[in-house]
This record gives sequence, C-alpha cells and structure tokens, in this order.
Amino acid sequence: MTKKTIAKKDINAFVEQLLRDYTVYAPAREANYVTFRQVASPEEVVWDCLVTRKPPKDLFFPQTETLFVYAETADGLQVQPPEGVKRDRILWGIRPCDLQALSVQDSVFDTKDASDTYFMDKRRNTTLVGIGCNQPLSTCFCTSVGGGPFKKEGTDLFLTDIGDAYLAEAFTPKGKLLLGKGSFKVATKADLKAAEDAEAAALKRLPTPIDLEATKQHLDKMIDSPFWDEVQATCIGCGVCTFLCPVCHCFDIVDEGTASCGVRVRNWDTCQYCIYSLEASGHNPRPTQRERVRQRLMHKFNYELANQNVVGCVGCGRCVQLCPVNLDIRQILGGIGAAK
Amino acid sequence: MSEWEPKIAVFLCQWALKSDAAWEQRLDLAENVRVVQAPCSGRINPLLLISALQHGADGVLVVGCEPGHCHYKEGNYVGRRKFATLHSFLQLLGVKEERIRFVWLSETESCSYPEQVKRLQRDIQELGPFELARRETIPCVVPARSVAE
Amino acid sequence: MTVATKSPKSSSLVNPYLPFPMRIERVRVETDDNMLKTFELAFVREEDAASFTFQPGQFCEISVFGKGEAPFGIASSPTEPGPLRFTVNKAGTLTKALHNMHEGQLLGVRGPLGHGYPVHDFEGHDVVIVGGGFAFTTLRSLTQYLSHPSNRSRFRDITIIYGARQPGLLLYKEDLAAWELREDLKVHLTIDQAAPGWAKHVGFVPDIVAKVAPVSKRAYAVVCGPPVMIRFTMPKLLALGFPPDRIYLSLERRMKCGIGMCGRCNIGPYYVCKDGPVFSYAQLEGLPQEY
Amino acid sequence: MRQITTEIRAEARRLLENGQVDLVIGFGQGTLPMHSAPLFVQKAVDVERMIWDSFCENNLARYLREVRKQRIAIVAKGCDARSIVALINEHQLERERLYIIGVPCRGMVDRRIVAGCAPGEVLSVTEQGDEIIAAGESFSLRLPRAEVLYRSCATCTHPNPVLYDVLLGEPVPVWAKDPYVYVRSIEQKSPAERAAYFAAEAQRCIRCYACRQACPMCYCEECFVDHATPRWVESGATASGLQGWQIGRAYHLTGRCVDCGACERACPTEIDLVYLNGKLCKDVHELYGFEAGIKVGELPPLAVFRPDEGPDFGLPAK
Repeated sequence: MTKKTIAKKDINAFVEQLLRDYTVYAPAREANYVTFRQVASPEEVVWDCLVTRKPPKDLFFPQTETLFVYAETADGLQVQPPEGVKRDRILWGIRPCDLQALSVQDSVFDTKDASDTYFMDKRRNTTLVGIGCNQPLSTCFCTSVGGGPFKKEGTDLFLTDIGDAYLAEAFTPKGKLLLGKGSFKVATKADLKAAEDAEAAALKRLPTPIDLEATKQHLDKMIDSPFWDEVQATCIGCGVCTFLCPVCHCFDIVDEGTASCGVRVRNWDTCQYCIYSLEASGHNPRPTQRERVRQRLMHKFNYELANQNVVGCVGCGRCVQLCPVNLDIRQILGGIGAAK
Repeated sequence: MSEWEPKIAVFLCQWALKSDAAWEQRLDLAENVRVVQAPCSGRINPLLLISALQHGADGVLVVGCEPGHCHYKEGNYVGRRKFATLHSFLQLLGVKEERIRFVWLSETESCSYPEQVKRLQRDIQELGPFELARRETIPCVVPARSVAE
Repeated sequence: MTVATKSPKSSSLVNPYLPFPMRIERVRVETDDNMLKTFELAFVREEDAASFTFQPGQFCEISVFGKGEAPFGIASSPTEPGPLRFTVNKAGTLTKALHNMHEGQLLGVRGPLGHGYPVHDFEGHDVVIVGGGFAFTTLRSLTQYLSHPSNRSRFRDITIIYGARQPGLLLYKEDLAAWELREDLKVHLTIDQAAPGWAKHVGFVPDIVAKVAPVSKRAYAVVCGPPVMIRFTMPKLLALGFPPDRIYLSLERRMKCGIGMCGRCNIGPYYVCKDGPVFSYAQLEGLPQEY
Repeated sequence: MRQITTEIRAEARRLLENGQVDLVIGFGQGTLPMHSAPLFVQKAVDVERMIWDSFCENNLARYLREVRKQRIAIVAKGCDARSIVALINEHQLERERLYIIGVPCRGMVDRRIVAGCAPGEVLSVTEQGDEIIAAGESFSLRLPRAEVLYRSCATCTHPNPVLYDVLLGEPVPVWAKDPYVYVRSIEQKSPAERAAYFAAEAQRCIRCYACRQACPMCYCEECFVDHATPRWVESGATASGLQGWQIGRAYHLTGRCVDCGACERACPTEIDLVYLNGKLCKDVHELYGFEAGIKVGELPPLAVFRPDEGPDFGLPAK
C-alpha cells in the first residue's frame, strides 16, 4: 500500500486534472441539499457533507435503466441493449458506509449463478475515491453494524483529513494511477499519527457495535411476533427508507412501448409498496404493512446474513433522517432483542 | 422549425356533432389529428388530456355539447369544472393557455367543428411544441442488431 | 445478439436479461372457461435449442413485448421432443395479451430458470403427486418424465392426485386419459362438487389425499396448487407420515428478474426464482408463510 | 405548549380509562431533534409518551382510514381537522367513530429552514416565547418562530380546528392574510419560467410516493400511477414519468386538498409541492367559493356544478 499526502490547497488542482481524464461524480449541491452528481469543476465539490441526501448507488444502479430496446422489423424481433460505460469514471468522496453498501450490492449483482452486466460494467469502469468521516453525525451508526468512519475496504484511493492536508492511501492499481496525477508527498510519521488521532476521535462519537448474530437469531424466532404490529403502526408505506438506502437493491422490470417497439427498463422498487408483491390473481403474500416492515428488517438483518454473510444495513442514517414519520431503525433494532 | 407541424388530439363527445353532415367531417383520419370519441365531455378523464400531450400532441381540443343539450342532461356541466381547473393548473406549470381548448358546440354551430380543429392547428403552429416532457419511448429507436441473426 | 459491454470478465459475458426468440407453434384451449391456454413454443435459433436443457419443475420468463415478462413453469417434459409447452391462466395484463396471440407470432423467452424437482432423490421411492387447479403444469412435466419408458423402472409406485373445481377445468385431459390407462400409474382425479357424468372422486384435494392415503414409507410427495390447497394438504401429508424433508412444494410468487437480484420473490432467505421454485417443506418450516 | 401536552395526556387518559375509545392517535417524542413522531396509544399507562410541540407536522388524519379499531380519538390541529371533515364528506370516515381532540395550532417549524441557518448539526431545539433556540456542538442560535414556519403553515388561514369534540387551549388568532400569496408569486412568472421551474422540481422526484402516502386524501385503493392498463404515465424516473406523476397526483386533489403541506414535508428531495396543491385550492376557492374540509356535508366542488357558472367555452352567455 502506498501512503502519500496532498495539501488541501493542491486538492482542487488534483480534481481538475482528474476531470481531464475521467467523468467525475462527487457530492455537490442540488436544490437545498447535497447529493452525488457529475461535476464539471472542483468548485462544485462539497467537502463537508458526510451523508449525502441520496446515496451514490444510482451511479451503478440507476433508478431507471434501459435493459434493451426492442423492435419488430422485417427480420423478426430485434433486441438491443444500450452501450456500456464509454469514459472511465471516478466516484469522488464516497464515505465508508456507502463503500460498504456497494460491496453488499456486489454480492447481489455478481454471483456464481449470474452477473448483472449493467451493474458490473459501471462498477468495473469506476475508480472509487473514499474519504473518512472525522465528525460523524448524530444519526450515524456505522460502528453498530460492522462498519467504521475510516473503514477502507473496497476503495481504490482513500483520503483522510489530517488538518491542512489529506492522507491518501492507494489500495489498487486504479488508485495508484491517481496518485500520479496530483502533487503528492510521501506521508510522514506525523501525518500517520494525525490520521490515527482523527480516527480515534471519530470513533468516540459513534455508538457501540450491536451483536448482529444475536439479532439474527432473535429474528429467526420473531416471524409471528406482536413486535411487528407495534413497529409498523405508524409506517405510512412510502419508499423513502428503501430508495434512500445505499444497500436496497430491489427493482421492477417494465416494458415501455407497444408490442412492436419500445424499451424494457428496470426501475427501483420497494418492498414497502402494497403492489410490490401483489399478484395478478389478487392474492398478496404480504397483505399488510406488518409483513412489509418485517420484510425490510428481516432482509437486512437476517436474510442477507444467511445468504451473503453480510448485513444489509451500513448505518448511514439516511432512513433515520428522512423517514416522514420518524420510524428509527436504530430504535427498532434496539427493540428486537427485547421483543418476544 | 419551419417543417414542424403540430399534432392535435381531439376529445369528442359522441353527441356533439348533431348532424350527419357534421359527423362526416369529424377528421378522424386527417393528418396530424387524432380523434378520441367519448360518451360525453363530462366523462373524459383529465389524465387522458395529459397523456395525449405526453404522447406527442401539441394541442388538445375537447368538444362538448352546449348547455341544455347534453344527451345526459348535465354531463357537460360536470366536465366544465374539471376542464376549467385542469386548464388553469396546467398554465401554472407553464403550459400556454391556447394549447388546450374547450368548445361547446351549439346545434347550429356543429358544422363549424372542422374549422375549430383547423383554427387550433394554426394557433398551435404559432405556439410551438408542448412545453413539458414527452414520453421517451416514442418514437422508438430501431436497434441495429437482431436477436434472430 | 451481442452484448455491448466493455471488457467483460468471463462470468458476465452473458447478459441475463436478454430473451431469446421463440415462435408460437400451436395454441390450445385447455379448459371450458377459456381461461387456460397451452402454448407450444419452438426455438427460432438452433443454438438456443441446442443449449436449452432443463429439469421438470423449472420455469421460463416469457416476454410479451410491450407488456413485460412473467414466469411460467415448463409443462412439457425433457423426455418430450419438440416444442416447449407453457400453460397460461388469463389473469393480468400480460396473460391477457398472451391469450390474444396466435400461431406464428414471436415471444421472448429467458430460461430455464430455478431448480426443478429432485428426481434423482426420487429414484427407488414411491412418488405421490398432488396438484390442484391450473397449477398442474410442472406436475405434468414431472409425471411425463417419471412415467417415460426410459425412466419408469427407476421409480416405485407413482400416485397422482389431481383436482379442479369442475371436470371442464382439469388440464391436459388427453394426458390424464392416457395415464389412467397405464397400469403403472395410480391416477385419482377429483372435482369439488358432484357433476353429471363424473364417476371419479368428489371433494377437495386435501380430503382426497387423506382418503387415498398413499403409503408414506419410502415415498416422496410433490405438491403444487393454490395457496389454500397447499395450506390444507400439508397437515394431511404430515398425518400420513410423510416427513417434511420428503414433501416438495412448487411455489409461485410475483417475479421479475428470475435470477435472485430484483428481490421480490423471497420467502425468508430463499428466492423462489433462484433457490426454488421447488422447496422441501423442511426448508419452509419456520419461515414467514408469504406464498 | 407544555400546558397543551398535559391536557392532551389527561384527555387521552380519560378516554382510554373510561373505555370511550380503543385508540388515541397523537404525537410522541421523536428520536431526533426537531422530530415529533405520530404515536398510537392504546393503554392509559402510555399516555405519558404523548407530547405537543412545534414539530407535530404530520397530518394524522391519514391514519384514520387504515385503523380498524372501532373508536378512535385523534389529536387534530387545524389542518388535521379539515382533512377529517373532507374524509367524512367523501364517506371515508364515520363521525361517530371519532373523538376529535382539537388543538389550535401556531404553525409547525420547518426543520430544514432551522438546519439551513445553523453552522453545524442541530442537536437540540427549545422554544422560548416567539423564538426557537437551536443548539449544536459549538453554537446556539435564536430564530424568530414566525420566520421558520413551514411554507404551508406560514400561509395557513385555518389554524383552529373546524370540528372537534373537545378543544384544548385557546383558539389562536389567524396570522396569514392571503393563503395564496406564494402561489401568486409563482403565477407572476412567465410561462417559460414556470415550465422550467416545474421541470426542475419534478426532476428531483425519486418516486418514493411519500407525498401520496402522507396525504390523508390519497386513499385510492389503486393509485393511477400504479395502474398497468392503461399506464397513465411512464413508470421510470424519466422527465415525462416524473412530471406525469406530479401532475396527476396534484390534480387528483382538486377541491379535496386542504393545503396542509404534509406531502411536501414528507418529500425527501424537498420538491415544492405546496405551490401545486395551493394553486388547486386557490382556483376552487376563487372559481367556486369552495374550501375543502370546512363544512361537514358540503360536496366536493368537482362533484357538483351550477348551470350558470363560467367559463362559457366559446358560447355567448345566455
């Protein structure tokens, strides 16, 4: 691993250089909030936003994505998927929670049985530049679910704010390549110490880990628990928690067009909607919000552990911040251990 | 833009054209005009008008019967409130007032219907295309390669 | 059909969402109420035909362009040469459109998907097949497979219990007639209420299971039917002594991707599309009854 | 505020203890600063969890149609009460089932405005008279309450419940003069500006349908947007799909919307929904003299008509 530093005053020049060679996505302002989007200049990058309004998942798994165009022609039925990524991309400033979420999505979209060509194409052609969180928010709970404010797994290049400079650690050839594009210096012992101090200070602000295995085992026995009736009571069944979740990956497949021509698209979908599991016959295996809320929690804290050995929650706190009725997943998790 | 010709969607109460002569001229096959017959102007779902615009229409004409002459007595009055509020609402979104037109044809005026369509076409020609987004799947792009290759 | 991706790694060469074309060879109406039709589909391209191998119980995603995709169990058996068969109940938008299609038209197909019945485990055992209504499709495939002359000797007694509301709603009437003539198949057909000219069983499938009382020792049971039939059949089979790991169910759920990614068809940790649609009852015990 | 909290608890306790209701719907303390959360109380011992403050922003009437309990008490501010009336008028609720605990409302505080004024994460908020005091790790900020109200609250002309079984606290004076002042400011823009504004707002939509789910009046068994045949709008997050959804959602509330702003408050991408709904309220008010949810028994304006009203659609007036 290569450890270097770059002065904060040089960082814009670095981003400028990256913009020449890559399409760059970074936290940037949109209306009154900050979210990941393509940027055209370093000035657009917002540095102090820990939790963007939307996670960067739509850069790999867009809310609406064309699977293929179809058309009936004289030669029969033609089916054409869109072209893949043409210019290499950089995802700048992804936080450890969203990085961890991406690795969970990898385990969904790239399995031994099948590989999602659309997701993987974007994934392969994107360099991830992570950044640590010196001052986690009150809604952050990455440490509760196995993450951390400076967890670097999955990143190509990782930045740590050490005052006047960033410590930059390259973990992959893709990351090392970037180090040649800015004025980096070799990191000193003092730099490394500063990074360690930043991490220790950040960790102090975060909650203690929860026993995920015990939670899973509790959930195994809670299928018919009255607990679900309680937690779902005020849920209004919207898609905020799942659509803003960096991990949630459910989608719908829809044809837009006629029998003779159109596009097949996939759209984000959520287990919280009534029509998600509604069958054409009228039968709905998850008839009420009780089953839907249970599904969300079970999927994240039981099924994904069972199937992929990962937790489906990374503690970013977006659902906590933005649930219209303040259903707090931290509180629900706290209740699971105590529930019957 | 000079070659651009507006497309018009007509929502026509099936009772509004009171004579055979008028009915003959309902223009349902005219170029750039699509006519949708409805049982009554009051029965036209406002979503149909929005859908027409999103599907490619640049102007919408809704034709109903004059007061007192609705086949169902009062259907056109019910429709009137829907259209008046929808019209005003779409203007808030930047849709120009002239783009959507509602006419009530009296018995004697029913032959003026083709003229109404043409007048709207002329007005929309001046106005330009629909301001808001169209459906992206229309027209379809024919792919280069075939599954049956 | 070329997939435009940049330097794909080997496992992702195949775009799992692209259907291949199949042509409708024949359409037949299965039931009196016209709600069920069987479509016989032929491969358009030879390479698709060559690479398509399947097990009874697997399914395909069928595309009706403009309406979308839906999963349908393969009703023909791997032992039957020729077109693939799918029996379709007219219920929603897509199936209505499919019912309006005719011979010669093209459909998109993805598959085979999922895991079929564990026929190798059945070898040397009795097999009891329990079906209800229009959910008999993959059970037809299974029955044809097990009873095929090249396979029949590998299995012991084969019992089929199949019910519908009325005689006219039973699927595959020709096949049923042929099976009834065979001495090496025990066929029990039932309808919900007595009807003129019907001399076979009368009653709901779970009750007929109890009445026929197939021997559970060294036997496997395979169940496919509407949720309510499944719910009431399970206790009967358990009472007859079938252990949960020798009862198999084929489940249906609303599905989209068919490959375990879109997330909607899970029952507990299992995806019906990827881990099923065939599950042993032992697998499902203790999971939410979301089927 | 504290006084009202006490009174709400006492009333809830009384209703539950004497068996008058099975359930009280109100607000409880949220898990974050500036969040109060809807709360369902079924046992008298739990009434101590109920609160009333400046962050009780949800329209609780949206729960009434889903709760199957026989008798419900609901804490209703001005807009909640209007929604209840509108639902009764649309035959979605039975008045007899309800016990309405009316609470005059001083307008709810927009946490996004407060957060926007703060130099860091807001960790606690207290109220002092007409001021809101927001504090974080290294700051404390005083904001005039009137300046941090939700847009829909700032222009509210019905802060006092129009229907109740008991009214807690004194009715508040109405502060807004023109409920449609904000809509008018948008109307004054040019058509091109309005089209651009609508397109930009709609483009941020993620189709989570929180607006619909938060709305008391969005009770359709199947929403038009979920309809497959015909598919009224494109299914995806395309410009036409998002605009079609926003148009259809808002327009379907014509003459039914009580302008509570719950939709906008639920929106995670802060789309301006209040001007869409406000426009509809303004039009039915000006054209038909109608305000939704004010009078029990009054039919929604699109369900009725007057033969002699306008517009004349090209025919001379008779």
